[in-house]
Amino acid sequence: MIDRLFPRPFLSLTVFLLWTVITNAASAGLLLLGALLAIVVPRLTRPFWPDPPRLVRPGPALRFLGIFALDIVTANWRVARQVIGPLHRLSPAFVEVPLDLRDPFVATLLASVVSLTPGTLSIDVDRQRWILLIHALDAPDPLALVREIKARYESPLKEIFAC
Amino acid sequence: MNTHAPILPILIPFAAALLQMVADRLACQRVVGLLATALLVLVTTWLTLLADDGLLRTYALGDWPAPFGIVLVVDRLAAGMTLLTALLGFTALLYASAGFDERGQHFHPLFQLQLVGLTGAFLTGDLFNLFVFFEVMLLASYTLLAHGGGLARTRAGISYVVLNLIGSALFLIALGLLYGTLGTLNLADLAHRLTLPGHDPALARLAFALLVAVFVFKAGLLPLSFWLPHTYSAAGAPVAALFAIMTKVGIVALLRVQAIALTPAIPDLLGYWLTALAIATVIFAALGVLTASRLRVLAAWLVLLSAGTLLLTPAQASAQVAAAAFFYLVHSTLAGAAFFLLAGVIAERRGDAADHFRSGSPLPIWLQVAFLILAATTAGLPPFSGFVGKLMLLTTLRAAPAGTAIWSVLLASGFIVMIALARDGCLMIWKPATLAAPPPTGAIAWQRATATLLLVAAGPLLAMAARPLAAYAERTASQLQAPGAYVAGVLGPTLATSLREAAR
Amino acid sequence: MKVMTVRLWWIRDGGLIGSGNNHRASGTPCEPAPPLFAKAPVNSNLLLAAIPATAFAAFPLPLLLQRYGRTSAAVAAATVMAMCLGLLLPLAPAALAGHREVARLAWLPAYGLDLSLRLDGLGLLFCLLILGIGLLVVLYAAWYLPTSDRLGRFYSILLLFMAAMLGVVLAENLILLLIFWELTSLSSFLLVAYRSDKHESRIGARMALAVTGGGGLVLLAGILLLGQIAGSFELTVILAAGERIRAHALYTPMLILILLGAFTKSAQFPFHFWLPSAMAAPTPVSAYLHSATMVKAGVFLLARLYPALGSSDGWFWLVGGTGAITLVYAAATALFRNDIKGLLAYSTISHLGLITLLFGLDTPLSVVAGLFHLINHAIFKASLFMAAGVIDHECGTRDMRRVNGMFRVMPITATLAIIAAASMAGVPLLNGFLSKEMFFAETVSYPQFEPLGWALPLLATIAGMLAVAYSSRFVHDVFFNGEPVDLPRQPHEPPHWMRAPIELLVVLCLLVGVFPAWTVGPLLDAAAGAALQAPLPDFHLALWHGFNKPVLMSLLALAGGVLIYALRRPLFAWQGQLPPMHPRTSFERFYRALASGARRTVAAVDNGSLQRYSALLFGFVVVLGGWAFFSAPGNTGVRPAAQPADEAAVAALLVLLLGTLGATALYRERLLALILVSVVGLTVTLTFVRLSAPDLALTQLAVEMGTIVLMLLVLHYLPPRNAPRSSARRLIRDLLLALLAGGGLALITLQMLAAPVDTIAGFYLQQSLPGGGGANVVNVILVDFRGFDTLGEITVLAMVALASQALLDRLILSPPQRDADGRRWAAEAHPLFLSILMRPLLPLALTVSVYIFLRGHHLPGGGFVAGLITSVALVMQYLANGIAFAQPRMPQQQVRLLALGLLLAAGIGVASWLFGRPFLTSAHGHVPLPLLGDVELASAMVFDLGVYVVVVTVVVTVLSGLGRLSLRARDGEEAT
Amino acid sequence: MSPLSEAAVAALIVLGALFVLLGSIGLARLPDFLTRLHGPTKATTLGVGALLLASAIFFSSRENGGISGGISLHELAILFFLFITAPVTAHLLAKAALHRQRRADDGKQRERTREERQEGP
Amino acid sequence: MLNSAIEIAFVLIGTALALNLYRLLRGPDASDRILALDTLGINAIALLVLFGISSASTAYFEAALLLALLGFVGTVALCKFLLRGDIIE
Amino acid sequence: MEAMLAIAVGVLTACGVFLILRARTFPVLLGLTLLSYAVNLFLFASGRLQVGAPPLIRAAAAYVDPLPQALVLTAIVIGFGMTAYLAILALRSLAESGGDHVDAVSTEDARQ
Ligand code: NA
Ligand code: NA
Repeated sequence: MIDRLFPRPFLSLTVFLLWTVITNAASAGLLLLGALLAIVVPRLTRPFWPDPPRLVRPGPALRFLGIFALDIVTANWRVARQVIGPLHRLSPAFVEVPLDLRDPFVATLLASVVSLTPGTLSIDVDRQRWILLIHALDAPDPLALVREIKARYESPLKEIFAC
Repeated sequence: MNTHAPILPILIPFAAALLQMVADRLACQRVVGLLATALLVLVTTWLTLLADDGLLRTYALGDWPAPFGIVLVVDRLAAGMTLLTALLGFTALLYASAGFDERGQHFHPLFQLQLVGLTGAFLTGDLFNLFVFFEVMLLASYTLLAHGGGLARTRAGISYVVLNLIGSALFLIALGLLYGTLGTLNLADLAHRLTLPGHDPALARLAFALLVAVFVFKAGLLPLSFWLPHTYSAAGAPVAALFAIMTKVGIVALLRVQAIALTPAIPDLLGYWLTALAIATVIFAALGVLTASRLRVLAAWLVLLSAGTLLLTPAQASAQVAAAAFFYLVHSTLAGAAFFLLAGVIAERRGDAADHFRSGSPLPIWLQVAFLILAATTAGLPPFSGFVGKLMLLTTLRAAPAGTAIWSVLLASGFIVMIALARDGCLMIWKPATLAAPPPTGAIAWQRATATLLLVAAGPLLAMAARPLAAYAERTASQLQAPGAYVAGVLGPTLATSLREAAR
Repeated sequence: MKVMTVRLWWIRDGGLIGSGNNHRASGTPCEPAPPLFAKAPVNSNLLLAAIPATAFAAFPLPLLLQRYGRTSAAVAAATVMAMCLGLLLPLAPAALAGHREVARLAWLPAYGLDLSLRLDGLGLLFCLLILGIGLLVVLYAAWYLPTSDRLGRFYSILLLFMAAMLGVVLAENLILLLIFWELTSLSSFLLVAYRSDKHESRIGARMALAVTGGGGLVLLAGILLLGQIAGSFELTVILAAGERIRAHALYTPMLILILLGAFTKSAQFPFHFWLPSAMAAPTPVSAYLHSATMVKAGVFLLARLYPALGSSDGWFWLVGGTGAITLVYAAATALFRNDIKGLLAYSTISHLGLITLLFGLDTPLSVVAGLFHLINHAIFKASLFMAAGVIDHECGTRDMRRVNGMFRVMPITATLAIIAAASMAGVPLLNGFLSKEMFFAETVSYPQFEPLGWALPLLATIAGMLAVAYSSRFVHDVFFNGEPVDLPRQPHEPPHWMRAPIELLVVLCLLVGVFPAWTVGPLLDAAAGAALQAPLPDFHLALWHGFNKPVLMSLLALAGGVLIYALRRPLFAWQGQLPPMHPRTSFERFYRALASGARRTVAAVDNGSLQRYSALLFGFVVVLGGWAFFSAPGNTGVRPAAQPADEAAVAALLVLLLGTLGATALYRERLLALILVSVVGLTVTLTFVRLSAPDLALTQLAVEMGTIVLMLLVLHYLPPRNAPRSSARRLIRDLLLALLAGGGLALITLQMLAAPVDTIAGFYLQQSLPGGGGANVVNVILVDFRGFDTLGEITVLAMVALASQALLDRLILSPPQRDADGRRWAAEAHPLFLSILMRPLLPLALTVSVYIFLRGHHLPGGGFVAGLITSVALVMQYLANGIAFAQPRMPQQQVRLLALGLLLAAGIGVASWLFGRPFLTSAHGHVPLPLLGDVELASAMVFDLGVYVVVVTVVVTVLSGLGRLSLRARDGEEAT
Repeated sequence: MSPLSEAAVAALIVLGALFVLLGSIGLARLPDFLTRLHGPTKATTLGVGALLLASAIFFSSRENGGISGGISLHELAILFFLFITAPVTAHLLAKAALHRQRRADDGKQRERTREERQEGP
Repeated sequence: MLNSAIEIAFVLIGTALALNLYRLLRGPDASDRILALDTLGINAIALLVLFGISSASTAYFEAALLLALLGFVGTVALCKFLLRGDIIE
Repeated sequence: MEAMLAIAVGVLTACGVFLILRARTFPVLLGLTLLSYAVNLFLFASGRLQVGAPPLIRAAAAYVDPLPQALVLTAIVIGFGMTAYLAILALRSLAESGGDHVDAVSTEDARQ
């Protein structure tokens, strides 16, 4: 029943949350309308998203979000210093991160996480060799960076989406 | 239904367009289009008869009173123009239904929407709404112009579009200035406020000057009219025929604004400059007529000629002149349209020679006669409408400033048109083919023949009915030249209350 | 509308109509002339009206009947003429008795144009000429024209001409006269060009039309002036107002205009040249138009208007002078023509000059003489033309250098022609002699200008000699003068019926010549009486007045003429040295010069370049605006405005200037310019937000995105190479225009912002909630107060979509294989990253647009913005995943969707009719629903939904349509 | 509103603005494109985040804040969208930059001349 | 306190905008300019939020939301243009 | 404030006019875009300038004149439509004439 009503529960949830957030006022009518949207919108847009991954484990997902937010804040300090600091100390570098996960969506997710966390930018995802190409603002030890990314972001994601 | 009569000329073609967009089989579209335009003719005739009681009929859209809401205003002028539009629309569509409409997509809905734009522009009493209808009209015309394809059309199209976009920008500036100075957009209210103190006269004057600039541009005044011959001669026959009324939109708007707003408040705005440029336009168009190498180009020049002739009239601000102008307007519109259709038929008949002024396969006698009548009509030779129109103009313009110049120009242009048509007609109809003429390419579709003959017949018919038409034109003019009545009729209660408040 | 009122009445007895200020002079409406005492039966005016009516109604008959053979066509034509004659005869006695019939039928009375006819002596005379000679010509033509010709067309045009001619001579209303006048020009054009395959026929016809038709235009001007002076266009009034007219300030210009009309028609010098060229017409036409009828219209007009315009110095000099010159010049020319018809044509011109001169002499008797000669000339000249036609018909040529000794071949015809020619030469016992005698007598007894008293007689005598000379040449050179020179055909006497008309006319020449008094006397009296509008001078027509000066002059003329012809060889030799004159070619040359001049002018003014057009438009606006602004009374000039600028404003301005000027300076770097322009767009958006226009900001922002995508789609195909730099002059011109326009608008903005204004805004703010049911006034205006504008606006949008489909249909463009720097394009068409992340974005964007849409009525938002958001999100799908992915997933049948959107908007408007309210009347209210509490519903929402649908469909259609071009190009490449 | 929340708001505002500035400094200052790319994509994002948080607190702590009083969270939506879109733009910009760094091959000259021929004078 | 904070913030963001413009005009490459434009957009969001706080009005919210939701469209399109020339294919 | 806006309008107009007078379609498109910015700002200004007074009916507040805003909104949308139209026309003329000159001189003409 629920499955038929919400073929994409995750998306439906997002829609509902977004709705309640932007309407910025919680009245019965609006919530009901939000629920309606949560049902209708995913159906309408289904053809545009033929192969959504299934979110298996919400728990780790939340934890992951926490880590992620924290990283953004902390890592920003570093970048801030680098930006205003003397530029010659920087050692920018391209780093190739070999991926274990094979789901394009999750890979993309990983890439965006990497992009959003300061100091690193995802340039490209090579889907032949499943390698994530990264540009780092200051990477004296590339291997360390690779290790960090795989440990800190990739494995949790694999766990969350079970792939 | 009486109460909703004013909106019908806009809604009928609109509904037709929607239907044609849904039922997009060409056959259906044709039927719908022809029925709709026929209905439009009936309705507008009825409206014209209604309007002849001299009452000002207003239609408050959304039930919001003027000047706050948009109102349609039906007087003799507006009603008559919608009728003219309908007649032209029907004949042009009849002609187009014989295959022209197959040469591209969406001809029919765009045609109907063009009619919407035209009737709306004639009926609305609100200047911003007029702008909107101009846009509707123009966008439809852009595409109808390009209908059928070809570099010539695209080339003409770009000039036409860019210039008109500039014109639209100008229109908006004028509207902004009007609102920023007089605080309203309804023509009647503008006229009313113009007579009251408390606004910046210079800005108001400038605003109306810009408005006039827009209108004369649309009407085809030299030196803003170079696009016109290129555009009209590039368009396909039925499209060009419909275009014959587009310059008239500018003229009518100009006459209206002049009569209702300018004459009472800013009488000197339309002065010698307009008359002088109009004379220049007539001369230029006459020269153009001499240069034409094919019938439809000549027809385009004739449209410009009639535009110039009509532009002689607004500066006179006289009811008699306006009456003459209205008769001439009707005549020249129908004659111009007829010329385009005739050119189309002749071209179709003569294969390679098309409508070029050179020998080709011989024309059937009825086409020769039609050409003769039409030529005489446009050259202003009696006993057709062209002569009557010219007679009325000459009679009423004698008293005008520069009357002598106007007379000379009108007579001279008539002479040039006559000798040019004589020569071109000889070349096209009588000159025997040097090498064996190609056999005429098939019979002419009955729709095209009918449409053409209908418009050609207008010349003699208008002349026969000259008296009632002239009388209607005079009543129209006198109604138009009574701004007080217009303002009172449109603003009606609103004005009364505001005056009462002012009194308190 | 009123029905045309038909009013017919009549006037008997010569009593002139009293002061009839009954037609408006310049544009003041007025009623047709008041009915005069109507005592007699109406039938006589019905008869009168019936004459031209029959003619005009029946002229197509021959054309319709020609299928039954050429005879039936001819019979039809003859019958019509006979009928007209039959209608005329009952009216003749009254006219002969000096009365006049007037019949009126209102046509355009307010402008002085009425179908009013009059029959008096003058009219009667001309009617008889027109119909009588017409009948003969009909008979003659049946034999003259080749049997291959079915005659229908010929006779119909001939009848049309006859009808017009009858109209001219029967018109009471001058404008009506002009109408028929121009109709004669038109129909003569058709008759002269009857052999339309021959070049000279066409040219001759065009010349005739140009001169006579053009003259008609001038005449129109003259008549309008005359009508204004006299206060009416009715002859009865005008002829009575001679004094007033001659006294008027505009008399002279009016006289000149009218005379120009008359002279062009009657081929007076220097407008004579069209007549010889018109000889390309078939001979029957020449016999009819160019001897008896059309060319006489001019002198008819002189006779007609004589009482009103005559007896003034201007009249004397202009009419008399022109007549005199024409008389002599044409006579001299005639002598040297080798073409028989050419000779006759010039002699006609000369005789018309004679008649004109007589009218110019401006004495009652001279007018009588003029009319008398007019009759005589018609008779003998018609017969001569017919004779010439016979010769042409028989010999196949009219060249007198080849046609010789015809007397032996066709003695009867020759005899007839010789008699007619003698009459033309003014030999006694023939009608030509009598009128020429009267002419001589007039010249002798002419009262005015004593000092040159001998000049006129001398001139007349010389003219007489020349007339004798060319007549003798005609006689001798054609009928004698040795053997014919290689004629195309073997000539012999023509069939009898072809000769019959000539015989009849020649008999008339003799009868009139011998018994003038009882042949033409009464008719002449009546005509002269009508022309003079005064008691006739006493004169009596007789063959012999005793030996007097005129007789002497005649004898001199005869002798001198024969002498001149005897001396022809040296004369011809001398003439051969003169530069040849070919009016035909010179006319065509004139036209060509005119046309090429026009072409050069037009090309110089209009070079077909949009840049010039735009520049002119801007220039015009600047000039007109500047004039209007600075010529305004009490122009307060620019006043500093209220509010101080905050840092944000200054910053925004700086950004905007940077973007604008940058884009303009670097417009060749198209991509950069585009980026800079979108910076400007961003700034404008921020400005709107800052200046309390959130709705505008949202719209502008969304539109920006659409615009960038659009521009990039276009930019992809445009050739990367830039245009050659504009010339310095062009740059300066454009900069000047730009500065004027920009500076001007800036000043206006400043002044406007400081100007006092009291707007209608209060109403909207007041009514928005109670009346429109919305707190967002802008939205309420859009969907309610001025919903009609919005309807038009989405119509425009819908048309853009239709247009994009129509214009992009089957359009093939080849996309460049490399970018502007010559790089190959990147390999990956749809970066994974983008396509993946766009998938969740779509539903979220939809949610947002629902939000924006629903709240629009109360807070910033609404159908437009919502629609733009949705469409941009959809376009992103195309961008991220390509058409192949997106297109099938999009809603299909865009055109129907457009219709649906428009239907929603307009339908809810029509729905208000059910409640008896006008189109687009809105309704709103609170509806209590379970769970939701009371929900507010407004019909405007439906309207706004229509807007939403249209906007989405349009943006997607247009942009995806542009995108699809590359696919088509690719397919095209694969196909080839 | 309470001084505590006011202080928080003030602090967040300054902080956010500061990060926004930092990002732009990076954009202006850093040597090559890819390093420049780092600045805006996150410093700015964080800065805007801080400002949005400030706004959220500000409107939540005002009586009749938001639309119907109570807490104001709709700022989160903005942040959410920024987080979705920032990586995409960064990614595409990086790709574009790398693509542009590839030298135009010899085909360039040919291309030009061909187009010129197409163009006409 | 709040007002002064807002004042400071305005100055900071203003400077940021100026720096963006510098990069926009300086280039050197088209990609730099696009990046600058993108940053300009994001900073504009910051500016709008700040306006909202300073004038205690929610009227700025929608604009900011739209800028966040659609602002990147321009950037994406421009990048795609640099990469492929053909942005919809 | 007013002066700022006036200058903005002026400069936008001037640059728009200048670009419209160029010979190729793309600058003309840009010019028309700039001109329409100017026109919209001007039309907007006809309701006078006011900060923080959006015409959203709330309890007691000052409102800026809403009508010009509605008009400008219409103008913006129509302007977008027209720009799109002209863009399409430009492509069409490119396809038919092979060039992007506003006078759409076909390559043959250009050679002559
Ligand atoms: Na001979
Ligand atoms: Na594409």
